[in-house]
Amino acid sequence: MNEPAATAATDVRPNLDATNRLHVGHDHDLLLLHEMLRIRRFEEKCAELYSAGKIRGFLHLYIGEEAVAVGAMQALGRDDAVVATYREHGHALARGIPADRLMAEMYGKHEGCSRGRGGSMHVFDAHTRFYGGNAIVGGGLPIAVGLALADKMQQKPRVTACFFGDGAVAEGEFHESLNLAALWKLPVLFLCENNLYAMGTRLERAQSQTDLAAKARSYLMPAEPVDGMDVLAVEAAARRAAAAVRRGEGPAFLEFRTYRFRAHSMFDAELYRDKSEVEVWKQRDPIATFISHLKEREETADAILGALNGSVADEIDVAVQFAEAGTWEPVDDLLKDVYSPRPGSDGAA
Amino acid sequence: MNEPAATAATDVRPNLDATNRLHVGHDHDLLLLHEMLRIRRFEEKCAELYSAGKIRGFLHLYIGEEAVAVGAMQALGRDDAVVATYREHGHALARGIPADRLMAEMYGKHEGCSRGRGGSMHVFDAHTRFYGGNAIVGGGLPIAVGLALADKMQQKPRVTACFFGDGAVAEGEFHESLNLAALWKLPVLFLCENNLYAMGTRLERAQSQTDLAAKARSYLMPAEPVDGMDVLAVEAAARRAAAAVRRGEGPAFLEFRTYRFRAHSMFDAELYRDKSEVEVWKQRDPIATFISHLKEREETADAILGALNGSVADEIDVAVQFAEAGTWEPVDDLLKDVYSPRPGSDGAA
Amino acid sequence: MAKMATTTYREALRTALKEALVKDPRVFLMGEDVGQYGGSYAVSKGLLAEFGPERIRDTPLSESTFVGAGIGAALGGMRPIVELMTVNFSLLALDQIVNNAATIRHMSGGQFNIPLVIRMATGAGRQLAAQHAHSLEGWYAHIPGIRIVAPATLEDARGMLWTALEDPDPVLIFEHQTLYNMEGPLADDAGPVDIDHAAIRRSGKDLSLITYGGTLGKTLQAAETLAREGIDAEVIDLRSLRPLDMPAILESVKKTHRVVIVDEGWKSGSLSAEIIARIVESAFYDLDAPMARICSAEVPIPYPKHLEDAALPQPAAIVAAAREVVGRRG
Amino acid sequence: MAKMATTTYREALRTALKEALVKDPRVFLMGEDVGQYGGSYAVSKGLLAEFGPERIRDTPLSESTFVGAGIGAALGGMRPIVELMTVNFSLLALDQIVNNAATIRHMSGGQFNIPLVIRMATGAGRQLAAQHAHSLEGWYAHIPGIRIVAPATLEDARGMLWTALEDPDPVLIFEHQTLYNMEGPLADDAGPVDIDHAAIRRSGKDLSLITYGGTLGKTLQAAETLAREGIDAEVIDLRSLRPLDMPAILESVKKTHRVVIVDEGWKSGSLSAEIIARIVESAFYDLDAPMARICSAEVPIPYPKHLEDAALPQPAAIVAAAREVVGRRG
Ligand SMILES: Cc1ncc(C[n+]2csc(CCOP(=O)(O)OP(=O)(O)O)c2C)c(N)n1
Ligand SMILES: Cc1ncc(C[n+]2csc(CCOP(=O)(O)OP(=O)(O)O)c2C)c(N)n1
Ligand SMILES: [Mg+2]
Ligand SMILES: [Mg+2]
Repeated sequence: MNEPAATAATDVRPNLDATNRLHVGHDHDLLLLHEMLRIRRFEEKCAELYSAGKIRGFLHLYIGEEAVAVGAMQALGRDDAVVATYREHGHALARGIPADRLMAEMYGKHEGCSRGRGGSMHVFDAHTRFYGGNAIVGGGLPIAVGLALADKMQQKPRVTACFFGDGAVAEGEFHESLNLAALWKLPVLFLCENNLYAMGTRLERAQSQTDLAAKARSYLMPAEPVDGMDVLAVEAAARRAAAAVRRGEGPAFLEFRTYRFRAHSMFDAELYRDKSEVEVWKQRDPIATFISHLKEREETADAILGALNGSVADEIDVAVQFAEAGTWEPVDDLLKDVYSPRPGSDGAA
Repeated sequence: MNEPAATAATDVRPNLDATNRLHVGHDHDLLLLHEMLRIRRFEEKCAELYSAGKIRGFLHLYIGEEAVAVGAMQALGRDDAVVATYREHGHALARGIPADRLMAEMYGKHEGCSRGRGGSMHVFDAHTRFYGGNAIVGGGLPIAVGLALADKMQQKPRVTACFFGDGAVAEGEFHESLNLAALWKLPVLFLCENNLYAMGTRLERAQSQTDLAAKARSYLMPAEPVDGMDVLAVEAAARRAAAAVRRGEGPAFLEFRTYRFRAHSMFDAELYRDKSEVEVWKQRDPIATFISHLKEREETADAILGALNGSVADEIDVAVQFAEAGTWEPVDDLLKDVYSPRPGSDGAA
Repeated sequence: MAKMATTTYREALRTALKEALVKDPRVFLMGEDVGQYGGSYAVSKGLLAEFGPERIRDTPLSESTFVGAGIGAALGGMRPIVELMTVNFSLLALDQIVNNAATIRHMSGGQFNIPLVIRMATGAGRQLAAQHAHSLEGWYAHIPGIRIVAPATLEDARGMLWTALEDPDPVLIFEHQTLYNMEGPLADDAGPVDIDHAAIRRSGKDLSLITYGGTLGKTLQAAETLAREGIDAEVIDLRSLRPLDMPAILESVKKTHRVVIVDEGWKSGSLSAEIIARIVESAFYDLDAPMARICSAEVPIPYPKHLEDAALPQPAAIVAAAREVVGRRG
Repeated sequence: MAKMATTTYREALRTALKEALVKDPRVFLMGEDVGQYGGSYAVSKGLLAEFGPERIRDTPLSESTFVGAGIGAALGGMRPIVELMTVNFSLLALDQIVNNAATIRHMSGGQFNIPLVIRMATGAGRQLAAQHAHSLEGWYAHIPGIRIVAPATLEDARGMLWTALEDPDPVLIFEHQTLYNMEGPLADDAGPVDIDHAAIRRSGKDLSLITYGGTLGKTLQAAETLAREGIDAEVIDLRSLRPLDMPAILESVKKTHRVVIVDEGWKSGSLSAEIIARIVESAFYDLDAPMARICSAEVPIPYPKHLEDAALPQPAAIVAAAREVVGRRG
């Protein structure tokens, strides 16, 4: 089982140079690459397993956007909290939920991180303070605000990172949540993954104002657009913003400009965009570009990559084996966990 | 019965000078004053009737804010539409709903403009395209957007004026509605009555950004703050904005800075503001200041005022008589108007 | 006799949409991804190309506002069809539906009516887990001022929309998400159908199985099993959930004297309870046995198939309940 | 014996809030105008001065978000009491309640629970018209994962809050808006009460009148009238609407064999239907007559007093229904 990546935030001491770009060590670079590869391969496997009928329901892949979750997660410490969407496998892995527990959840096995009840869209994990996996667009924002409120009231110097898409910006809860967090100066990091589309609806067809950072600033909240295909840029921006939030300056907003390479879900015919647009964005694949930089700088890159790929492949294999070997929760327990167990009851409805 | 004030919009040809202030004739000035007085006296009478138990339920008085409804309504033509809130007696009168029908509605009499079913918070009138009277804060905004959408799709050169308070700005529907109207360039005039309080919650305690016009601009919608205690300023701004909307430039937003002199409703102990604050604002009473300007300019002001007051008093008396003489809808009709009548049915549930 | 052609529930819905768009220039379709994406269930695929972006309107993710805008557009003279993608997201628009769509006619003393149609997918059965598996149409049926219908057949998928559009008041159409792929024959000249009456989908004399929407198929399956055991079940498809067609229900009860209700809503407070209550109120002495109901278990729908199956009404449970109701004498 | 003092429902609620705020530093109150305004029903008057703005939090008009923030704060270790002013506005927060508060425990496989209390006023009777008169507590009772309680007495107004706060799961408390001024004696040492059981408010043998919340008083009034006619009614106050205390209900039915349910919800799909269905399922053969129910008429509540009165359950209608149920033999 791998350790939560979250520990990286305390283990690595990053330095920002004058351009605010991170200068971190070789090890940290490799950690970022490793994390992105884990997500990529995990999801490629999920797509296969979906075709094989092992994973069911809705499956939303994050492929192409890995730099966002991996970079942003570096800014969080062990005690911080994460709220994500239905497109959250990347966040779950980058946050440190073990791949095997996550894969078991994809299968709906009892050994899954949500005990199988949630599936792909509802990843939860108390150990890493991962509060879902929310399949209602915008639904996680108020919860993030509340987690941050609890931290502030309890004077815990923690941050709640709230991931959501460009589509969520149109929801009323976006407005209400940004206002409340800004008004009460709550430690929320609003992390908008602008992949240009909400299902088939391109940002210009959803928003009168497409500069999302400008929208966030209308709540008097500091906000910045960030290249979401560059993991170092993401990390640098996230660290800066998280530090300000941690200092008690109130919430911050980052707009990560990114792109999803795959369909919205497994049912999407992609009628709304040209293949050529996808190809252009693939030129900026966060993993491929990161690797070519590495190769330029580093003679032993190929060997390193080979090792990384091997380790990731092993991890995914083991995760699939774990999921396959997992058990189905007994049907007799159907009504479990609707309510908390009470004296003389087991939590059944 | 008085004619809809809305006709004023076509009868009077206003001129804007370099400072964008209106220069309109004497008659028009008197019309504005008359309208404000009608509202003031109507509501003073309502407060009395509430104490007497003739009017029941919630009663929200507009006293102090009359310049907003009266000024803004001058920008509307007969075919335009109005959507308002539970604090809408002023809008109803300024829009041309006869005082007698409105008073009968306050009583809940069958002769009321909503046939008695709605009461103070739910004034409706098909004749003047007055679509409520909505008692859910923010609830009217989407309806206004839809009315404007219908006009645009039918290529009718009409405007929908949507009144709402500063409190509504916090609701998700504000955000969604401004975005949709701006995105689709719909002919909506968003008219925010910023009276500084939502019940007992002062704007600064509800909004991180208290400059409401700036908030509206974040949707790339033209927006302007306006002195809501100056009926001429209100009219000028409303005419400018309505003209742009009518030209097809999309929605516009006006923030009217105003103040309510009375309690939020008849149950409000006003614990949240100092009497002295109210007194300061009362110095800017839109009626009193208008009258003193008139007196400065006009020798026969006292005579004119006497006549106006007399006519208003008569109108209110007649309205009360009309309401008193009104009838109670038979209890047998309880289930009427839940559904539209169908062949062989009378609209009962 | 009209010729029959094989079609799907999805295509039948699409044909109905096309027909409405062609027939009445005031009709337009508005909702999330109804246009360029082709509809999240591909119902509106191709309509954007045919009718253009004015009449096939993709909306931002703003459920409350585009439903409210539908109300406003209806008040303004249009005949909007608002698609809410699924009932799960309709919760964000509930205030507009309950406080405005259902009340404005009444609050205005009958001056304004709202000819609005809202379509949405409902139900579970595709392993979409707790937030994407609600069956709340029975819940909506609590609200006076709106009408609720649930097409369970190809004919109704084809025919209910136009009738709903002609209704002067708001009509909510619930399409069970497991039905979109349902295939079968439909008459070439199929067209509008009434939305007032329940339909007997199988006539029988031993007991009445009352259901609607997504559980009609399972109930008919159960009836076949029962038939093999010599129990002759009548299957009633409610079609309209508000108002309920009580005459049709009571007629069946007076014939069979035994009732099982099948309803995918969570049992407590489901539509099935209302039907039981109405039968008690109107036909108590016609009953030869206690009524039973097969509903969803009282649990947010779990993701894994075996648990989802266990949570939902299934033919075996219907059969078991029917046997018990028939076996037991009053 | 404890001394009794005269108090009101409103004061009893306030005392409960104070007690909770004193006892547990994790408790705080959040909602629209709970602070400087003193609460729209004056329940929280004075609490801001006593506990400060950190613990008595006025929110902007953002129902969905402050309810969701309550969920988040509960997940984060606090014990929030969210006041929703009235059930009418709760429709704006319904997605958070149904899709998050009610599901997160389940979707997370029991890892997270949500100790959240949501209070709101409910009901009609003050001529507030259609948008301010909903009685939707029975509707909420349809949702698994949340608990619903309705204090109808001073003891319960005083005692339910603490028990709800100690509950590990979300509890919604519905306070009928006509009760706030209700005055009566309350023991000085009154404190937390259970929220699991129904209470017999009047014991009787001829029929069971089952009710809760705002209609308890009217039902007791009706029982007195019936008593003068020689009909001895038992009055059951449900107290908890989800879960229902079925053992208590069935025990009464087994004693009286006759049932009338009184419920301010619109009749179709009301909680009363569920109670009828459960009795049919469990005690059909104990019934000597069809059950009846007195609910609100199926109309958005009209403003004028005579029509509002006619739309709501009234003692005379309860008496008439009881007479009929008792008069008619099975
Ligand atoms: C409230 C709500 N409306 C609609 C949906 C259906 N839906 C699921 S994902 C999605 C698009 C969301 O887009 P975005 O927020 O940009 O996130 P992305 O999928 O691009 O990561 C939609 C419309 C939903 N889940 N919730
Ligand atoms: C959605 C909703 N929440 C709460 C209320 C209760 N309420 C009625 S008026 C009001 C204040 C609204 O303030 P504002 O929008 O500024 O309008 P004003 O009363 O000042 O004219 C509140 C909170 C409501 N009617 N609707
Ligand atoms: Mg997106
Ligand atoms: Mg205000």
